[in-house]
Amino acid sequence: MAGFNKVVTSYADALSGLKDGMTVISGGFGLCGIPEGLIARIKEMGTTSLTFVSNNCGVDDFGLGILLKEKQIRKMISSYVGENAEFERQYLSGELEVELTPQGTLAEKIRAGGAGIPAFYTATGYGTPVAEGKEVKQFNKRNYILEESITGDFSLVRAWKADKTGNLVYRDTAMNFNPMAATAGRITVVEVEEIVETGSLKPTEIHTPGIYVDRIIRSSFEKRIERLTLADNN
Amino acid sequence: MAGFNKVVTSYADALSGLKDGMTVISGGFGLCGIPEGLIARIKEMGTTSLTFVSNNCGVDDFGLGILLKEKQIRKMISSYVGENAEFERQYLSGELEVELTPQGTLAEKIRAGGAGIPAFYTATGYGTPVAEGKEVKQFNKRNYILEESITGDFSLVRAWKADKTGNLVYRDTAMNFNPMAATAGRITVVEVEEIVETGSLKPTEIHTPGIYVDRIIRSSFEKRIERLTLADNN
Amino acid sequence: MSLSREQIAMRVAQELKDGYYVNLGIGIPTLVANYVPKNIEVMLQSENGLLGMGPYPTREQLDPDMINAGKETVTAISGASIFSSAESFAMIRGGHVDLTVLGAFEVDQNGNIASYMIPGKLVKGMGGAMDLVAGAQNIVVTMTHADKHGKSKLLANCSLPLTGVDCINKIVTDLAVLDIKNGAFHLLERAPGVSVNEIVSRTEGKLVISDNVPEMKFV
Amino acid sequence: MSLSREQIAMRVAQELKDGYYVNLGIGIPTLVANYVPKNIEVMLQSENGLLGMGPYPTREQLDPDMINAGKETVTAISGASIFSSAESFAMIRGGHVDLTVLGAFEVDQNGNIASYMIPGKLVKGMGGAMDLVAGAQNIVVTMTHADKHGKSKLLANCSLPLTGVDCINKIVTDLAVLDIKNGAFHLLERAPGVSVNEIVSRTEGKLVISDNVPEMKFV
Repeated sequence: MAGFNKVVTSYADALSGLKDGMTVISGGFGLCGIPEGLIARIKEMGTTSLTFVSNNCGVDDFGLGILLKEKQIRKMISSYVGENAEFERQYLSGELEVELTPQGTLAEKIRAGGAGIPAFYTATGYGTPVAEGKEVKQFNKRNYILEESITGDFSLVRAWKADKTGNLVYRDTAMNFNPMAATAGRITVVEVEEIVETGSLKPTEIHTPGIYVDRIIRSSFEKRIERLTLADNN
Repeated sequence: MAGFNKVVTSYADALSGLKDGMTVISGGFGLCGIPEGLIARIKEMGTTSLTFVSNNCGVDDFGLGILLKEKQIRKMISSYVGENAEFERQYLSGELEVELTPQGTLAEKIRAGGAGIPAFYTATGYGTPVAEGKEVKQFNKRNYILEESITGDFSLVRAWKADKTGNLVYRDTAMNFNPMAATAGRITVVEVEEIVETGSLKPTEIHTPGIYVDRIIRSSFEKRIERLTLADNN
Repeated sequence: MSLSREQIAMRVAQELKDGYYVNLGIGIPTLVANYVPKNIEVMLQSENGLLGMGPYPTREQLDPDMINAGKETVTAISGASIFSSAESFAMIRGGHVDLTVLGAFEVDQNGNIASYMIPGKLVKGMGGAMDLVAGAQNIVVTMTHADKHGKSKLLANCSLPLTGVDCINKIVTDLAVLDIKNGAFHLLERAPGVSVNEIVSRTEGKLVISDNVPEMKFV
Repeated sequence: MSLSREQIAMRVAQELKDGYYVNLGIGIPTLVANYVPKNIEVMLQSENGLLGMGPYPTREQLDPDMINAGKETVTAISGASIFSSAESFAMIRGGHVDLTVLGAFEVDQNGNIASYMIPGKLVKGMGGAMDLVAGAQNIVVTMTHADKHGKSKLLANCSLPLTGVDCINKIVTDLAVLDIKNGAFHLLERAPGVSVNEIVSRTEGKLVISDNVPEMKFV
């Protein structure tokens, strides 16, 4: 009886079933709250032609940047993809496909994917290049565009604490896209700093209920800082 | 300088501006998590022709039922409206208009209203009386109907704890529709059991950020139980 | 002999699998919780915002802020989470609940279900039923095979307003277990002592019967 | 004389009101936080999921899990809340943020804004800018009135791909404060020592000028 124990002890088990050409949703904002170990493992696995749905694409030698470098990513769906020279090279040469999506629309598309909502209307992007080819409809005399939801074959999530049943708590702004990513993967894999006893997380303080989570792996994190800014007197 | 202190000390202040004919969204599921004192105050005020958006409509002598009795409600938008004899009488006589909405669609319509999403597609209700007059669209060969969002002139919310800036924490399943209601009112009024020092709620444990909240009033609650069920040996 | 409500619940409980997240409707479905096989674990979702619903409370545990979707006072098990109605139906609509068990007035051979409204009677509302039948991966409907006048509830076409279309593929009645596929009911098991002929006579919709229809087994 | 970046920020800060929730973009908008009038309180929203953003951390407070939308390490003030990106943009899209301050390449007399993409240069993405201009109740654009070649950025029609349409109604530049309404820029204030004629010469779009255009005041 496995019951609800979702803890795995190897990255091989955590990413079992990930194959070339799949769509992977990843939490994280810049380098904050990214599933560092899962990304590193995909590099080792050499899986290619991946579509990544992630707000950003890391830097040259950290985060999703390391998969770009190995040409494992075919397409990025992101809101902001600066800070990465290799990205620029592959994009300009046509090796990498990029679908730029407004940040709030991206967050809502992933939430909708997890919540069984295939599409929604938003005013964001109306009249801009983002609206090209999309349905327009008026509500209360304002124009909105129809945006379709996103789901993934896998979702990669970074959380702070998990219990064995997959209930998750995030730490500060490392939360960002992780809660939505957790809901929208056919297989959701979570990398956590700490695995706690089931029952020790208060039911109303859980950010992501375990029903969304398939596999949990404990790890430690480098937590590289992208822009170190300190108070003046420091 | 009022700053972010949203605490009011009288129900008159809490509901100032509520007028005949307005739309009011109320949290609560059955009699659990309802804004008892705000409802009682509306009875006192005698405001009429109100449209109430609430999952249920209380019982004959508690919850929204007391406003029905006084014929202050013109229309209910709800998912389930049993347990109320006066409701039945007014509905059958045509005095009360009722718009039955599936519970999940109702929750999502209110969330969408607060989140600036005017409409979304859902499979819920396709092919049923709920779909009448609504647009149908296929995504991945499945049929979905277009549902429009709901906003209110006022939202009435019941929470457990609030700080003065309006950050809210709900208690157990008294949460229910309250977090969505909080986001979708032009004026959001929250009735709470306890007002705590600003800074004492952990930022990641806040259920409703204060940006959604306009007024807070401290109260005590009867918390009537609708169906008392106990373990066999009790 | 036709099954009791408890026996229907016992048979439905055999559909549970280890690790399943399950939503149980009001009535017979609620009883299923009493018959979860000892060697598996399931977690119960209640659509008012509770995952990991436990038994009814003792007097000491009783708390008006802890209820289930039937508005009954309940408890939460270790590992439970509590969330908003929007989150609850995101789970349901998004297909994250593994199994939903609910009652019905009628089901038809195309998998349509009518369960919330009898014209002429007061309409009380669909609650979460429409979301549940549209969202669950797997649905088991429990009901009596026929009404008290002997009229079948397994129809060629539902006569009442629908709760959902083309969404039901398994039914457990007091007489039989049936699948729905390709526009027909398929008889899988019969209640102990109930003949195939009796099931045929109580089924109005198209019924496919294999050569050997076993009796249900209860452990 | 044209305003410095700090002076632009100081002038924008006069638009703040007590109790405002404010989103400040990268660049000059970030500086606005340094000039909040002493007698009011505002709360800063950072779209990565932080309401109640505080100053940069000391070495002791430094935490890689606490950043703002510019990916800078920050702190949270008392009363802060932290939430997901979906919740953050529900606030923004839903019109709950009282004021957004952001930069732009171009703004035109119809309130259109271009701020994220110069064709021929690498497209880095719009981040949250499209959501912010579509969702905020109130937007102030900060920019230099003209580029370094003297070409106006206040145009009849934006030439670059748009970030949003018909959404900007206030601009603070190094030369002037302007409203946009009825298809024209309306000159409200000029920078100390800057003549109306200079502003006219640097404004390509339709410009409405009243008889008396006061100089900006700084306290």
